[in-house]
Amino acid sequence: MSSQYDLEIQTALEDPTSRPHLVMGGATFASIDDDVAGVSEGFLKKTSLAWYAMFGASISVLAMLGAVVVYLISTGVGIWGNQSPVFWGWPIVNFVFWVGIAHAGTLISAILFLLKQDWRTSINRFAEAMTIFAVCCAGLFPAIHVGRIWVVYWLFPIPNQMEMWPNFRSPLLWDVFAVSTYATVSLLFWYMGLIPDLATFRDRATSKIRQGAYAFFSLGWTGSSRHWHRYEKAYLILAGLATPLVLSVHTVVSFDFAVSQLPGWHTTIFPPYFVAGAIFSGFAMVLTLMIPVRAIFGLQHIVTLRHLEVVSKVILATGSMVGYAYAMEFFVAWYSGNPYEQFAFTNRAFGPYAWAYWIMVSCNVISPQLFWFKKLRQSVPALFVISIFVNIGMWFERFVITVTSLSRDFLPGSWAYFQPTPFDALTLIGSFGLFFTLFLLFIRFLPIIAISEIKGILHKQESHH
Amino acid sequence: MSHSPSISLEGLNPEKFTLGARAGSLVGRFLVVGIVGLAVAAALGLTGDQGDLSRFLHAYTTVYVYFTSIALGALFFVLINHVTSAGWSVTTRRIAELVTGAFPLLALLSLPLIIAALMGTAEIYPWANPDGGLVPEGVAHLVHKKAGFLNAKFFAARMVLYFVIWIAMAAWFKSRSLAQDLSGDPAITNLFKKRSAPMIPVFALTLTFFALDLLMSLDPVWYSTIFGVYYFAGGFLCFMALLGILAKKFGAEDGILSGFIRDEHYHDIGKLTFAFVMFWGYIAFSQYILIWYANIPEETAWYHEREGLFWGHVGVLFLLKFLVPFVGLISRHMKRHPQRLVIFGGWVMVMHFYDMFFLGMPSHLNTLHYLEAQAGPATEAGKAWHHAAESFASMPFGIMELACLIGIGGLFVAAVAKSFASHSILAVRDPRLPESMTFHNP
Amino acid sequence: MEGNIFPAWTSKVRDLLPLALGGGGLYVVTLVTFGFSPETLAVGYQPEQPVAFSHRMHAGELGLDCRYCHNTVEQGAKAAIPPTQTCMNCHDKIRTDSELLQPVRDSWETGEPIRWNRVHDLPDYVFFNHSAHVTRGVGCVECHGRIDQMDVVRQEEPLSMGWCLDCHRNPEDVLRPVSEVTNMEWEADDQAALGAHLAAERGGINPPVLSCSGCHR
Amino acid sequence: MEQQEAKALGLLAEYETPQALMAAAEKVRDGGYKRWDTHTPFPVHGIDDAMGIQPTILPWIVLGAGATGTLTALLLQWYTNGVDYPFLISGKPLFSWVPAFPVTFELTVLFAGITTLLGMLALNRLPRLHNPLFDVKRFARATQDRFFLALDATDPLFEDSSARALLEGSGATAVEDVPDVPTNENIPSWMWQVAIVLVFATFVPLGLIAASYNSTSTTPPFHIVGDMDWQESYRYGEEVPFFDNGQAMRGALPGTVAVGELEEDDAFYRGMDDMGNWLAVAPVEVSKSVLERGRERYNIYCLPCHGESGNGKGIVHERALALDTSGWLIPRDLTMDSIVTQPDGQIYDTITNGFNYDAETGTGNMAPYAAQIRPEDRWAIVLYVRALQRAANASIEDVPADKRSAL
Repeated sequence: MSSQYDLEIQTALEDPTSRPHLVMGGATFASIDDDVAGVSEGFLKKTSLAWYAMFGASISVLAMLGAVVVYLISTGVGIWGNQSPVFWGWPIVNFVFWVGIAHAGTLISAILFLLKQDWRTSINRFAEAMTIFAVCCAGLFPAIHVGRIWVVYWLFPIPNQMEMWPNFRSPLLWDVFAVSTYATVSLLFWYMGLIPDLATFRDRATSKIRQGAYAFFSLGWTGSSRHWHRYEKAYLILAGLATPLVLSVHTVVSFDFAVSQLPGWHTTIFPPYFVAGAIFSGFAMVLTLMIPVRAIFGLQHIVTLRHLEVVSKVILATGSMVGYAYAMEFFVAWYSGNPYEQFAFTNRAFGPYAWAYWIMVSCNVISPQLFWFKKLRQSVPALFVISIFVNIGMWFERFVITVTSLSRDFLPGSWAYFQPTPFDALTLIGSFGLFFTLFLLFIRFLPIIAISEIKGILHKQESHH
Repeated sequence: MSHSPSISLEGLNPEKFTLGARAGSLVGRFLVVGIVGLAVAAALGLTGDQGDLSRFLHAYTTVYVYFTSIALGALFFVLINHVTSAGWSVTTRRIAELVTGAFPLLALLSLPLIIAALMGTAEIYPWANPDGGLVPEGVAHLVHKKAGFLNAKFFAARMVLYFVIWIAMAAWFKSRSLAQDLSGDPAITNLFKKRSAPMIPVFALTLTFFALDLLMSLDPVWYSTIFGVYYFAGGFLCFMALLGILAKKFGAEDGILSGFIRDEHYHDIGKLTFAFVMFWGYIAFSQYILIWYANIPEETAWYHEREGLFWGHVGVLFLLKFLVPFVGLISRHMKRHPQRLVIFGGWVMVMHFYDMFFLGMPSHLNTLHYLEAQAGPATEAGKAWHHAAESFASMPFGIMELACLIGIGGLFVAAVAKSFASHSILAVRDPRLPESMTFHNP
Repeated sequence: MEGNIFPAWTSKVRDLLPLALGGGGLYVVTLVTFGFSPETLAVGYQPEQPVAFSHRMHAGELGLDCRYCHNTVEQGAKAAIPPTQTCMNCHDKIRTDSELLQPVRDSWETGEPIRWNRVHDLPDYVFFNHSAHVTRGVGCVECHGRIDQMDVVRQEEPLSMGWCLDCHRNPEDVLRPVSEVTNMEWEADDQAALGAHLAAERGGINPPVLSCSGCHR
Repeated sequence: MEQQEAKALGLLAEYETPQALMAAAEKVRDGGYKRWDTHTPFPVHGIDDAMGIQPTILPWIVLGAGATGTLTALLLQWYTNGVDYPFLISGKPLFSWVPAFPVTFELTVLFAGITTLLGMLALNRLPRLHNPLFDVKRFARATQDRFFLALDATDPLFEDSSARALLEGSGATAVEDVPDVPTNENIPSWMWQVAIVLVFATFVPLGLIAASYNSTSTTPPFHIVGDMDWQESYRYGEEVPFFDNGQAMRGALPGTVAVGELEEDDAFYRGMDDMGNWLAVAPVEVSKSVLERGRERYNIYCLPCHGESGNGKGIVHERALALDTSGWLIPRDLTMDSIVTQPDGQIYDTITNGFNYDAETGTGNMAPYAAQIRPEDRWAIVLYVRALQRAANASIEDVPADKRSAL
């Protein structure tokens, strides 16, 4: 998976007097087009067998998800393992897991944009797409876990013959607003970024169908400077809006838990801790996906090892924040002197779900600490493996939070051990089918790297010399 | 495209950027003011009754955590800029490094609190003397449960540890940075980056426990996991506000850094101030809504006490510390206008003080209530305590608070001024200085 | 790309697009509002009954009180469908050879109940109690319409939750003396004054603020 | 079309680098041209100044949209939960800024975000799928690696030769006419036809709705979300296949008595004393309210046959006579002596079990009313019948002295 560019960066000495090049390999405007559009155009000339194999696999899993969902809706949520007292089981775990993954895209496109972090341009498109697909997967779970999906419109304040309104004082309704706003704004942001690149695709296209499709979706973009002026302002505004928005989404998700009185859920650090965890898992997913994609499509000079290393640093930082939150929860549980709080945390670490807890701690807290070592930050295989560990760990974090607290509520008589059913597992696996199907379509038909932004970086790089 | 002014960065002399007597003259004056202020406060506190002692110690703590939060904000500013290899901030980073020079003074000023704890002064820390009568009966068992952590000796040891760590960090960055002024060695910059990363977790933990020790434990029953983050958010915000003010002072036409601090720097400082106004608002709201919503008595009591004092509602705090600067700083134009940045910076600094006041002083009111309950509400003494509590609640900022503010504030200004007087306030040979001089905000 | 793919008139289509979308949106809203309303879907249901029983004849012309047949209405949640016995009170002597009454006689002989088709059917999750309304001055006519004028009974009112709430929020518009609940023709001289008086006297009519279980249990 | 020689719509100049374009742009700007633009594959910073582009008003539009979002959210939450359907949940205030904050924030961002994109597109007059520039072949590189300056022929200063000279002297690698390729400006008629058909098609559902709005039909009500409207539990009066008689309602088991239904009090339930003789006097208290109740019940259950005054000329009787029903038995006049002399218990028994009634065939003079009238109401009716008898056989002495004059 490593390339000459990787080696170049690994051996380079840091020179604080100048900024290192983000795009390597003597790229020109034209070569960037060839490299990025080539990913999509190459497919059409001779679609790789690997893509078909992967797409076939993903869409079969997606079909399986469809079947499971149909069975679920026709039968009821009883096919899942959710039952008293763990009414919030697997679906919520998966929902929070996917929403968390979805955070990286907006973070990279919006927050890093505001922080003037140019390295974002190599991975932002990719991460934004990932965000949207992850939000699709996330939205699936609350939608199907309501059981009677056909009345899901009750969640929106639409006048009706019941003359009833949703309860705006419920954090679950805040979730509806937060996640749907997030999905909408992420989609707008992604699409807006795509417009100039779709125009590039349009102008390179050779077949009528491709020309027509890209021409339609690029809305007649001509790269007019008057347009660019408003476009950049709009991009800045959207970034400014998306930044607090991305924070709000996982904050509201954390409210679902934290406004309750359940020990282990009701703790004030939940909002920032959830956000940190979301970014953590999102960046890990970016690494997991980006590493094979850059290798397969020969994009190592655009998504360089330096990019991967920066991502690993973000993972280290957010992983440490998550570790801080775990530590604070534990300390304050003891400090509180509250026997329920103390039990909740002892139970997490040493109760029936201790196995899940320790998987979580080792994947989330310990594994990213390996990124203190530059050697591991610059080793593509290590990055790949650790990113997968983090993905696993973050899934278990949500599992631990949801299940340990619920399975040991205030009433010992109702204590129980939650066990997922095969349908739980199939739904989770199926959501990956949805994710990868969308993802594979994305890399086949859309610019997976923000071409115009990379050209801007290239221009900056050139004018510095 | 307005490129940077034509200042040659070759052969800049650190001497030229040393304030010398301009700052040095402040040292003596503020030292005197500070000592007088503290002496007045101490005299009022130590010669009066239990209530005065409590008020003195609470006011002292409130003012003390306020200034410490500024120094901590400065230290974090140094750390975060190094760890992210920031280029824009180079012309302002030395200011932060010099503000951290106040840590030794702050260490010294922690002594009264350490001594109070060691002497078992329940008037400030009820846990320091669990049987001192200032712990409500119903929760005495909780205070005993926590004695493993909340005890005077461990408290003193922790305080020493915090300051050893902070002084060492601040001194290391300052001395290395000053050395780079002479050598211009880029390796130092790389070393900064390398060392600052592991320092951040250490910083986070020490700051958190400092906040827990000094502020949260004023009420030994109440707890909130986000508290450390809350204190950090406010402190860094306050430092950014101060940095904006100092940047305007030094970067103005006749300032020593004129030409080095540009509109782009105001813009970035403004953005960070704005961002941390939002972050503080976010953290404060998160803590409030979770406690408001769950409505658990042992948590809501803390906010309830705070709503009985002064402006009387947490909503007012949000309005003043969040909404006003949020609206004020939202536009690009405001951030790039140094005079307005200073106005909102000053506002934020005052509001951060109000925030610390909001965290600290209500505990004094509690103490008065305990004293009243202890004496018996019907007794003469009980009525006197009741009266004292009423009058404090109606006007909690009095001579005592003012004296503490002048005292600790004076000493803090003196320490910072001394730091400014003897060192260059510009990192003249930082390898990223050229970048800082030419960067552009979109 | 070579040349224009789209003709120039696409820009005109674009300009008309907001209009089309706005109109389309309005259309969908109209469709849903009226299409899904109970007035369209439920009101006017008039099933054929196994016996051509005429309420107009019995309740209207003869003036039989509603409670002669629906005798549980004052004590129970349900206004019972009368058993065949009630019909036979008279029809063992009147029109004993009528074709129309053959099903009644059959039922009497076999003991098989007559399978009436239910006209007013609330969803199962609604707890509606007739006695709570009838004994507090809500006339039959308010929910069932002029039964005394119907040969074949028909659903007159939407019976939707909003319709329930409308009445519960403004009970003074419908309340009447208990003695007049079955009187289809009764009208107050001054409904506003009487209603306000009765609503104040009875109280507790407004929709439950504290729980859903007032109506859903 | 008439002109064979297509007139150019403008001039397009191509440049190798952004710097060259920038220099050219400054020249064109200084030349006083108004209708022109540059086209670049990425935003070139500094070109705004070079072209003299004014800052966009987009931020203000977005600010307005955001404020609208804030207001919408606050009003929505206040009105729905606080005013229109106040519903108390877990002791929370009906409206408070604390729980209202998250949704307010989200809607603010949603409104502002959508407005940002749509506002940007609207200000840019996008989408614009047809553009004469696309007819210039080399313009395809405007989104790739070349930089273009386009001068519109409608510019008041535009004069082909001078403009061309200006561009050629600006470092352009090529200057080309933007050709006026014929294109259809007007929406083709088939589009209109489709639109008209669509508009007419929309009337079909509306018509169907209008037809069934408040209209009589034998079709059962349609429940859009009917899954919980009919639940898998059976209720009284419903048909159920499980039991032999198909009734959901189960009777008591033979030999059992439900609590409170033993009816062991012979006097009250059967009107007899211990010896089996009719009670002479009803075993209930006589009061005005009981008599009122008796009148009400009498009017419901007895009046149809026995008439309002008990004379046996009720409306059913009248109708039976009118129909000339052969089997009709004339109802008794309740005020006749033979009934006046009956003990209370016997009248009670008649109401309960009917008169001359054969339970086997279901025929007789009068059917039993036990199922329709409760025992205490039967006694109330008995008392009221006594009152009717008294009234029917009354003399002037029975009227209180002060009321006699009214007669």
